[in-house]
Amino acid sequence: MRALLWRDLALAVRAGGGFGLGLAFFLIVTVLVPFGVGPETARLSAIAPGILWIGALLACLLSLDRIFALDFEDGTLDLLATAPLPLEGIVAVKALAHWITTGLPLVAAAPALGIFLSLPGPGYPWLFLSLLIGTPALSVIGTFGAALTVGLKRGGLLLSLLVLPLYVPTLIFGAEAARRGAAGLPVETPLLLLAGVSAGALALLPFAAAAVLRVSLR
Amino acid sequence: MRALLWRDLALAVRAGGGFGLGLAFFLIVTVLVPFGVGPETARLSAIAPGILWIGALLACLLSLDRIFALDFEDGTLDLLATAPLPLEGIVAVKALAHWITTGLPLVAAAPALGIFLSLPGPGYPWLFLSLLIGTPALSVIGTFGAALTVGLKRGGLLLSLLVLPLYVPTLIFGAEAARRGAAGLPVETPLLLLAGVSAGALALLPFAAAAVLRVSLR
Amino acid sequence: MIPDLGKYAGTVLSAYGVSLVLIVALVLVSVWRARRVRAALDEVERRRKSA
Amino acid sequence: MSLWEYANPVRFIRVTDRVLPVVAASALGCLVVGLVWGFFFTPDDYRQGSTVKIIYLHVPAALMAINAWLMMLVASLIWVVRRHHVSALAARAAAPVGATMTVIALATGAIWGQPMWGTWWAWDPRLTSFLILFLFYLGYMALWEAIENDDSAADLTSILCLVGSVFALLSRYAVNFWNQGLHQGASLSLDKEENVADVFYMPLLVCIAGFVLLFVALVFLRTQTEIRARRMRAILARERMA
Amino acid sequence: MLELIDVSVARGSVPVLEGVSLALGPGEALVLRGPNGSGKTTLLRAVAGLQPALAGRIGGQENVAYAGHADGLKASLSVSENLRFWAAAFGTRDISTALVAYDLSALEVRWAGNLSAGQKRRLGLARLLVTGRPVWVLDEPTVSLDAASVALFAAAVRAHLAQGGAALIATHIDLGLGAEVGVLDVARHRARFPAASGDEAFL
Amino acid sequence: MLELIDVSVARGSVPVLEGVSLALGPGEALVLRGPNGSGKTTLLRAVAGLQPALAGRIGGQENVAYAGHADGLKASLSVSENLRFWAAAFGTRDISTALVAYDLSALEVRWAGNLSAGQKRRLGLARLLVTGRPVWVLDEPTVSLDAASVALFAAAVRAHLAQGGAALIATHIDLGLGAEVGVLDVARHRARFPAASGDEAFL
Ligand code: HEM
Ligand SMILES: Nc1ncnc2c1ncn2[C@@H]1O[C@H](COP(=O)(O)OP(=O)(O)OP(=O)(O)O)[C@@H](O)[C@H]1O
Ligand SMILES: Nc1ncnc2c1ncn2[C@@H]1O[C@H](COP(=O)(O)OP(=O)(O)OP(=O)(O)O)[C@@H](O)[C@H]1O
Ligand SMILES: [Mg+2]
Ligand SMILES: [Mg+2]
Repeated sequence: MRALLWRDLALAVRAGGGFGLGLAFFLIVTVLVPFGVGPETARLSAIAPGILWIGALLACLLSLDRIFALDFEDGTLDLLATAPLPLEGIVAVKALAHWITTGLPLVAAAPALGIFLSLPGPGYPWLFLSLLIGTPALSVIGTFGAALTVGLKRGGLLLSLLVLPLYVPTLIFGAEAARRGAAGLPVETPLLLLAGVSAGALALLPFAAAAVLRVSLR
Repeated sequence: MRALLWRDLALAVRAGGGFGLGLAFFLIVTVLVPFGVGPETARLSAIAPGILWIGALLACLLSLDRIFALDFEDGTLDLLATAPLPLEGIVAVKALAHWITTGLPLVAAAPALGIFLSLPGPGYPWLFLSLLIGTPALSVIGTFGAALTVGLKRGGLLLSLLVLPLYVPTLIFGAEAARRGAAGLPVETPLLLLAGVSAGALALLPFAAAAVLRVSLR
Repeated sequence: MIPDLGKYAGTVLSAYGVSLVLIVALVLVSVWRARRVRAALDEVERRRKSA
Repeated sequence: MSLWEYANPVRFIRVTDRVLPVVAASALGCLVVGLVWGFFFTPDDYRQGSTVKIIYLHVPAALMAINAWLMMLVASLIWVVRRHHVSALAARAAAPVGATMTVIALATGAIWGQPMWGTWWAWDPRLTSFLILFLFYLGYMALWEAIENDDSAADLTSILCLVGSVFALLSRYAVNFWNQGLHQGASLSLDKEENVADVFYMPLLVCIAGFVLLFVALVFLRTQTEIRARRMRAILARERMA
Repeated sequence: MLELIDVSVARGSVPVLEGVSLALGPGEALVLRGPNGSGKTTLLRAVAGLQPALAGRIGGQENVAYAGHADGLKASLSVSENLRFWAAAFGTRDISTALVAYDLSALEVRWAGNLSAGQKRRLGLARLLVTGRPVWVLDEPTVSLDAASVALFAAAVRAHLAQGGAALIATHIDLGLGAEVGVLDVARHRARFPAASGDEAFL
Repeated sequence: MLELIDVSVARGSVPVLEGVSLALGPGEALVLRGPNGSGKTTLLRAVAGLQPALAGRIGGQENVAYAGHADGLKASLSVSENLRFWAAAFGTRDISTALVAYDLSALEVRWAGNLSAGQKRRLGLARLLVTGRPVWVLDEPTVSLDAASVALFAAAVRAHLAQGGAALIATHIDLGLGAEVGVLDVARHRARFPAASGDEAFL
């Protein structure tokens, strides 16, 4: 199990492993938004928390298909499934590795990117906190989706399609918390709800994902 | 050449071919935005043209890695390169197939999605027109990027990083045209500039992409 | 000795600080990597000559 | 002897080894003189106060950020046309230096903007085009890192550099068209209208010279490193085959 | 150690083999033969537990180490990192025996992605030695191997059998394992198209 | 039809073979042999024009039809659609000869992705017949093939040679092409590691 985590992290930082590219995507989405909607500061700062949440979510989403697809293609997943490791554990480790290589950098970078979108001052801590609580949920939900699409050729976009509706509650509560924080309103309720969603997803989805994976591998 | 185009289109509509998924992604991004930035109509309609352009751009971007990666993995690209077809032609056909399967549906769907974001009435024709002129440029630029990353393991996100700065002029002119159209301002200048970028990209990039592909295949 | 920077002291000093740190870091990284690669190559060449 | 002879890696290392200490020393000299002069011995601007001292870092860094890309463009062209390995490696060596310069220009600009414009960041065209330039640097470096075969990497990154330059220029115009911005006004008011020129100008020139020399020294050093690293990779690979 | 009783297997919901029974004890090996498309791969995947059998019972699945058409190697990990990972996944440690058995010591630090077809295959086979599992289930193990490597493979199988292991191998070519190895021709177990009885769900 | 004069090839910028010369005229075939990792694949890719040679001259590249380790099949196209596409790409039309030669007629409407390993390979080889190119350059063509399919392949090669074609084949096993076929052992052309002189640019 430790070996698997360690291997996944090692693979991520090797050439072509894709570490930091989720981050780059986040950066670029943030940069593109002003080109799209125009440079006016007031308009940008109104949409900043929402755009940052959506950007983080998309960056997360795009790296999901790496979770299983690579291991599936080269036969590793078949062999792992026959190894004496519980599939639930494999799934959990994969989700954790995904969070460490993708979610965590996004959380760390979001406040810096807030500057580009003129995020109002009080918004920074809440944006950070809501992402910190929300991204683990994005990773497990995404792992579940990746397990669903693992056998399919280039499931990439199908995966997005399946996962995005599942991301909606997390996004709503997370962005709401960040938005209220930026506007100086109380944020307890959305934050608590967000934490609830995260905790529930973390507790249950690894089992669902393992079950799905067992079927996908047939 | 015709056979190649026909085959690419057939593959796209077959199971797992990914036709319509770009569209679905576009739909979902558009739907997510109100969750992220909040439901106020005035705010949404101000950012609608920009968000629609960015959504179309991202949907395009995500389908880029299919252009060559599948053919590379199963050896088809090697064999195509030894076939009596000019590589420039292959690249151009691939870009055309990408545009037909991804760009065209996006153009058609954008006005419908404008409704979700309360795009102001006069904006619809200009949004449509700007996307119609701009998406071919997105496809050729993307084909160039895909050729750059073809040999690399999961070049997907590296591809985004390389392509997005190249997309900036197209996005700026396109979104500006749509924005001005929505606000009832004159749109000739940005539309002409957009057409210029498109024409230039279409005329020159297939050659650059073919040169790149020749190197990548070594 | 430090001139009176007035109310912008923080601004000016942090600009100088950031820039100098970046420049020094770039120089150090370049020199360090140059040394390491040079040593490694010398080692390889020596091994090759003696073999 | 033609200029191309220096494109032989061995000769390049031999010559630059001799030149490098001189360049590095004069870079250090110019930087120290220019920065000390600017920081300690120039007056404050009557409107910008002491923040005007940032100009001694901001402008040279901004210039070098652009010039480094131009140098990479030329080196890439040389590689594409004449296939001299040193020029490809020099382009590779220059990219991180240029990227750092871009970061310095962005950071000092952002810090300067806080008191002057009341914001860290504004979507001013010049700022924006620098941000895009930074993205180009990132993509260029990432592509070098991602490709294993050195010659293929050189080919692909050169083509990216050529195409990227065209698009960078295009973005510059696009961005100008998109937003008129704050930056020009601020810079003009200092240089042209107030015409405090000489006081600020001389130390600024010295600083620019320092940055240019620093860039040259770093590129020489880093190119040597790339040459050696490549030679080592070649030897090790062949040893493993043997 | 491995027992199949009257097993039927299907591929893409089409039955391909039926009534396959076999048993492997310690030190025994069995070679599966059959023309292309006869269902060897399908049977082996079922034995390894990667797909369910349509009917029948498969005993001893937990003893199985499987090696299929794909090698399960990571291109950007070195040869020894690949092996060490699999050793850890199967709860063993020692990889040096495996490296020596397949003559990989010289390639130890190379990235798996930079090996030739046959070298990759050798690494894939070496993986079996670090699993510590007694029953090897191999699908065309000698594809791309040269004669010397086939001999290494045969020696590894013989050593494995001598230590009380077992092996089930699908192959088209002669492995040089000697005459004592049993052969099962799967073509004889080809699934028949069932006579219409009206009772099966969709057939 | 194909001529190599003093060719050197490199893989990942490491020279692997040097001084390879050969010539193939109409009706001639040559088998490349050599242990795993000796550089057969690398040489064949250079011959097919997929990578540049380090040194030397390769003549007749435009005559070459290449078949490598990968088959270039689309899983979601049927057998005949796959063949028809390649026929169109090479400017020919008739695919029925190819289907018959490799006994694929029964599989014609099946998706290529649902074939077994050997059936896929047969389809990959059938592609050569629709290229209309006179020089076949094949890298381990018989991998995964059963004995009957190897015989089909040998018959196809013989027929191709009889029509004035030529073939260059890397393989580890006996193809049953008969004694008239030349053999080139690439191990003899292994690139040497140059003695240290210090003046080479990068080696
Ligand atoms: C992140 C922010 C900024 C960036 C990327 C940036 C970039 C640049 C660039 C590219 C130049 C060009 C040099 C040339 O063309 O000669 C420049 C010059 C200059 N900048 Fe900035 N700048 C930024 C912010 C600022 C701020 C906030 C100020 C002051 C209020 C400022 C003041 C100047 C001045 C005075 C010049 C000098 C020369 C001139 O072009 O007239 N910059 N900057
Ligand atoms: N997804 C699928 N749907 C329907 N039939 C399939 C599918 N995949 C494979 N088949 C068929 O199932 C049969 C058994 O295939 P299998 O791969 O087990 O054969 P095999 O004995 O391993 O052959 P080979 O020696 O060529 O590897 C083949 O006839 C094949 O065409
Ligand atoms: N990217 C690479 N970088 C360095 N060396 C490589 C790379 N790829 C392959 N090699 C090495 O090049 C040599 C030649 O490989 P090649 O694939 O041509 O061998 P081959 O004769 O086809 O072997 P096989 O019979 O196993 O297929 C091998 O020793 C291999 O390890
Ligand atoms: Mg099989
Ligand atoms: Mg080979």
